[in-house]
Amino acid sequence: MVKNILIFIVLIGFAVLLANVFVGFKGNSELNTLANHYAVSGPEEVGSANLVTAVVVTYRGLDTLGEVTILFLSAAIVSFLLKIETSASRKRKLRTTSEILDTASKILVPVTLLFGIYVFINGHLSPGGGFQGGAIIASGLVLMLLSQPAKEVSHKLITIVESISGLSFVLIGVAGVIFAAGFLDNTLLSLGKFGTIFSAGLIPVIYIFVGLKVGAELSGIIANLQENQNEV
Amino acid sequence: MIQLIIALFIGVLILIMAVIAIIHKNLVVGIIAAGAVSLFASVLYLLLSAPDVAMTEAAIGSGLSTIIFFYVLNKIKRQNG
Amino acid sequence: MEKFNLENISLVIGILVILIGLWGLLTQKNLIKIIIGFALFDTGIHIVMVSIGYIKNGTAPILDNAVDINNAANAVVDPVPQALVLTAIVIGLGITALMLTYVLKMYQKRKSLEINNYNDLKW
Amino acid sequence: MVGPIYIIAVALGTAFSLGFFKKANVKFSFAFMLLAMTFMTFISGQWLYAFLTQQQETIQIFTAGFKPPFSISLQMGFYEAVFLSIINIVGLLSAIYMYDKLKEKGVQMMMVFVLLFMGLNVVVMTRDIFNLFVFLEIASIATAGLIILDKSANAISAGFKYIIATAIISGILLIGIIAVYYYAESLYINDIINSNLSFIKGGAVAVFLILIAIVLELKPFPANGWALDVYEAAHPGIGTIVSAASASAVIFVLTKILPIVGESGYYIIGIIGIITFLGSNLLGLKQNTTNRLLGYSSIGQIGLLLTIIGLTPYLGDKTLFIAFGVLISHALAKAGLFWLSGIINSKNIKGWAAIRRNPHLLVLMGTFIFALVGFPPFPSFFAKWELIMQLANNDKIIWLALILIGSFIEGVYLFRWFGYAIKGENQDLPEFKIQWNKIIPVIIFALGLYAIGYYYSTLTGSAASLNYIPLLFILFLYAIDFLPVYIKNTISIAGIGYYLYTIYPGLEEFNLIFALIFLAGGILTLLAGYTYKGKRQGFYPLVMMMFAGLLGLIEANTTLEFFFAWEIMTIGSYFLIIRGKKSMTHALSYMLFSVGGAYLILAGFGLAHIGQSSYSLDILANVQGYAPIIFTLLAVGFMTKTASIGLHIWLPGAHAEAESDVSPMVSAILLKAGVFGLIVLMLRMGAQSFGSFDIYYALAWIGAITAIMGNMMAAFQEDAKRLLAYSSVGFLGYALFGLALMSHLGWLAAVSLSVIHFMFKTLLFLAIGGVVMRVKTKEMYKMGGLIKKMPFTFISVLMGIIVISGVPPLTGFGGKWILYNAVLDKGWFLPAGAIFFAGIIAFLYCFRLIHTIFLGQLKDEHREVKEAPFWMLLPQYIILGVIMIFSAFPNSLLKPIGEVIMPYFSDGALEWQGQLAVSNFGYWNGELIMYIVGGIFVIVFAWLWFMNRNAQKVKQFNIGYSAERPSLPETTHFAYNFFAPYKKALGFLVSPIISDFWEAVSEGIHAIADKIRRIYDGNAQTYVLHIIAFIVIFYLIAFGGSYGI
Repeated sequence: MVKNILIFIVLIGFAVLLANVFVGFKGNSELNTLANHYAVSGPEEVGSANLVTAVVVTYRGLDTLGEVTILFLSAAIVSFLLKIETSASRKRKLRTTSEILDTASKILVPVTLLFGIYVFINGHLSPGGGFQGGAIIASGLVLMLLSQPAKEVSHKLITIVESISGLSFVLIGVAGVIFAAGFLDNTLLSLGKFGTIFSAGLIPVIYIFVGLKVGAELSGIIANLQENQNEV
Repeated sequence: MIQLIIALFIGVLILIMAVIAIIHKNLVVGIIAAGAVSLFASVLYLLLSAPDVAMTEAAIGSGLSTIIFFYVLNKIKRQNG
Repeated sequence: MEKFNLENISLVIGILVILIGLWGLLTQKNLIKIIIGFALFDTGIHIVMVSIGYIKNGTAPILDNAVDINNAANAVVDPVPQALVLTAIVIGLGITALMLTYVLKMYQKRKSLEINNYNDLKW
Repeated sequence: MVGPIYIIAVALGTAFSLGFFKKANVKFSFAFMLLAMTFMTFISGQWLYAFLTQQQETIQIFTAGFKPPFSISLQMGFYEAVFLSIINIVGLLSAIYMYDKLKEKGVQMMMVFVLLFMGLNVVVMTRDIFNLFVFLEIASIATAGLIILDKSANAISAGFKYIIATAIISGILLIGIIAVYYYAESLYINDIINSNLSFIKGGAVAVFLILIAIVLELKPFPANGWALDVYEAAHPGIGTIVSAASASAVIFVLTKILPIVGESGYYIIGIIGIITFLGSNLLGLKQNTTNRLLGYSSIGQIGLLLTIIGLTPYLGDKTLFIAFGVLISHALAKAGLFWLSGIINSKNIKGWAAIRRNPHLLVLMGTFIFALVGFPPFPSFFAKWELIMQLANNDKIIWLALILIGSFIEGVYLFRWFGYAIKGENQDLPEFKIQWNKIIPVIIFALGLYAIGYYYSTLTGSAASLNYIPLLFILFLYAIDFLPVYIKNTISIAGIGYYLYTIYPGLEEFNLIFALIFLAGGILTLLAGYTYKGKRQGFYPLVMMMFAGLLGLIEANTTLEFFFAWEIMTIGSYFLIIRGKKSMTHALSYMLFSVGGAYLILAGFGLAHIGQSSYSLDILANVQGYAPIIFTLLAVGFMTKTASIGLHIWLPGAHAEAESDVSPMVSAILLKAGVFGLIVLMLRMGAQSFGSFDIYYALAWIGAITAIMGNMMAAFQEDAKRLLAYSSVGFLGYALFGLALMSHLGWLAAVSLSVIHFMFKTLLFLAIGGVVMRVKTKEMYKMGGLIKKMPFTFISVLMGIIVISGVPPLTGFGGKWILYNAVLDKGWFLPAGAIFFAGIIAFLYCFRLIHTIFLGQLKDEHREVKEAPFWMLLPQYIILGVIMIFSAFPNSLLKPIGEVIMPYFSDGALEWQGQLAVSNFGYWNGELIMYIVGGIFVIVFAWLWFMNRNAQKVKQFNIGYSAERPSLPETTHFAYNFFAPYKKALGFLVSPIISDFWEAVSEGIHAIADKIRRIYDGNAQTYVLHIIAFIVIFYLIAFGGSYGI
């Protein structure tokens, strides 16, 4: 009880603190200098219609690389932690799935995967991009696992996709250092015609790798949790 | 103005869901409520002209995150039984 | 009424969600509930971040047919906080997944979700 | 040169490609990872080299080809290069150290390992605040992954606590970042600095959130329970990384962030730092779990660093020197200790006794412990010195005191631990084996500490003149430690002799007198070393270290040199003392009094340096204020070594339990260092008083009481060596008393008594040591009748006690005679009465030495006892010869001493007429007395011999008891509890008030520590609550009242 009161007091104090952090917040009526630069020069510097994508992939590309790394780390740790040490894997009872779900998933899974790919390829034009696309791909996997619980997910495939896309991401970054102005410079490819699929230089390429990598990592986490279901 | 009302409505929903997520005894309900917070938040993001964020929050925050919660919960329940 | 606008509403909602999340994290005894509390705390922060980047009557920062490319600076909302939130959401997912896995493993060792059963290390 | 961006590229590339050869070939994967770590180290090292040797300028790396603030930029400057080098070297060596673990756990953990260091590297380099957040997250998550390396239940729950805590902290950081973005309109740190957010409403709080989040990453007390659990549960290799690499990175981030906050930030950091430093070390006192203890110490050291950073405004351009010295010592030493803990594999610090199976490991451990506490020649020593000097210069006395108190507490538990390692009990010790990959990193870091320490001393202008030759000699002795005793003994004697020979011409005045006591005395006592057979492992480097320190005191011209030598001497004598039997607790109390005393001296020197540019010892003569305080601090500091009453409790045990030839060194020689210090001090500072209260009068009383108590305790001892030890306490009391008189005769008495004490105490300790060596007991009632078996020793002891008790004809009388004259001169009759009284008590214990040990019946078990070995007797008889000369010709000793004192105190000197000394109160003819006493002695002896023929022989235990069997037969020995009647009368004086006092202090502090540490209840929620409460409280401290809600 004493503890709950203490928690309450501390939270009140924290609320006061937060209130004071944003006490100077008056909303924005116009873009600040930084955002203004992105809005004005972004299209010609980077060539991406989606400014968020421009910021995420190019201007703050290092963050994105870090973010992908975080997912990679999570996936690695989860897989390490859930690794079944005893090699004797027991077969588990298979749940029978309804035919409707089965059939639906047969159609839905490829569609989901395609949609995911569409999302990250169009990341520079419309909302969405590598993360969203990757997440969608992983959802496709979930759907598949729901309908066919017995299905063994190929870890090898996941790992290879993960590694190749990750390596490519890094190599593109390094290529930027060597052949262009800096790490992850997207002008290595010509910017193309603004607003079309083949534009914004390397952004779509990078987003493809990000999408694949995020998809693979999330799939890896889920597959690990799924497989772990086997071990009762 | 209509935007404001929607925002307020969603905001109230978010808060209700958040409180449910915390206080409901049933973990499944809690997880779903937390997913709902994310889902409503993504609507709020749309109102705030942030479609990218909305999409991400919907796919990751309310989608995958909830799924992972359930996988873990499921696993824990199996071990129990 | 001047302060009664979209960004302020969502900012306040965000702060409240942060506090609710922290409250859950501090008071709930069930490990899964604690993680839910953290997820809410995280979501709250994201809401705050997006609110900060909102521009009155701005459109999404995508320069498609709806937005004139030459007038973009006066039409769109700030893309930077949105970009940051994207990153933050993915990081949050990574952390949540990790926490859940740890809890799963803890449960396997001790068959309990009560946080009070994990106080072996102390002092 | 290879650009810093390749650190990221290589690390990520490696981590991502490790996925390809999953499981296939773990060894190959490890090699691959190691290559990446090497490459990262190489890149940072080459930049560091470029900054050090060429005029390399700080460079900015723009990602994506845009300038900041539009894109993320990294910076590589000198400081970045330094920190990256430290971090990457720790990483590389950690990888090597953890080779078998990583190999066993597989590829995933190798990925995590590389990514952790990639994260830390970017954290150091980045100039973008959100990027900082992302890579801090990488580091946190990777750390959380490595914590569960063992998959033990404790490790996983510690990992969970760690994730929760760091996730909350980074959440708070994120709130701060987004708010700062709103107020500063940029994420580029340089822009944020320029927007002066501290002056914007809300901006200041936002900045505060960022600052406090970074500080929380450094685990400040008390919001750090999660980190302690990690230290305890994780593999020691992880402890190294968290404590050395991660902490360094975050400290660097803090310095990067601080300009944003502005001046007010320093204040908060300073407060947080000192609370952490004191709190964490205090709680460390109650720890017995190795890794948790190291955790407390790590956090304490970080607290000290925070304090230093917080004090930047006062430390000025010295901040960097100080902070880096502390940081590097902490990083290397803590890494080394964690690694050692992985080798020894003992959860409890008591199990560390196992480490002495390999003495070299003990040397390594000692290196790290001494580096942590701040002993020379390590960088932390110079850093601490500079820190205290600067704080004193800026009149920050309270900070100075708090820092010294915290350091002292840290010393307590570190040396307790070290004591267990050297002397702990032998039972149930864990087995361990040493693998090359584990020991090499430890050795590298130990060597690094010495190298950087040397480099550091060259950076300090005042330390440039430090004399490292004796230290090299010690190193040489360590290298030839495998040789037999007689070779090493000869080399040591030759070394001391040669050094004395080279410096002799330059010595004068007191330096000459004390150089002779220290060095000639050293040679004499070393002669006894030939008695020992075998190798006597580790003995000679330690002896030489003590003598090197003593020598350094003589040669010191500056306060720094003096303090350096003082500390070296302390290290050497500590090890000598702990070599004895059952010495663990005595050595610990010796060390604690020494460290405490050393800090008082340091504080005194610091205060004396106020307003001075020079570090010469002569600044003491010219202090700019605080004079009485400086005097008191220094005097008390020196008195810990002279074992004055109240500060003496370490001495009896330490001296009594030491080896036979070590007792004279630590008793007859080492104590004189304190006397020398007092002389140096008094000569320069002269009379001192607090208002009308004369400090010297107090010193005189302390001397007098010390003399009474010391002698009284000596009289009631059953243990012969303990008796001698207490007698030293008493004698040093005379010396202190004499010095306090501040007159010619007083000083003459004090200095000559010091010389005489050196002689007879060496004599007696060697003689009694010889007896103990033969009869294998120190209890006097177990001896008896040894006069027939050990006649030469008997003569030594007889002469020794004649000197000690100050009866004619030997030199002891001369000393006392002068002292009494001096007292009469000064007119301090009350303490003088006490001194006279003490002299009477001296007879009591002297009598026992002869009576109980040598007279009476020989015990059955001592029938075969032989005379003491030749090498023990030789130095005794050399000394005896000298004593005879000095006794017969007192002016050969007293006249030169008088001449030395003359320039300082000329009034009331003795006049010499041949061997006739004339004072205001009478005269003394040493030669004549010698003849008279000799004559009387012959007569009495003849008479005794004649009478003795009729004496009846009585068994020693035959005192008649009626039909009762005593449960303890030895209590029936006639010499047991010999002075019982006196004890009844005066026993209240020797009741252990003082040791009770110190024990109560110690227990009180431990009890407080035990209460406070209950806040770490092991619950993750409590830890989060601590974090949030910590933020709120410091928010209130920082902004209290300046904003409404």
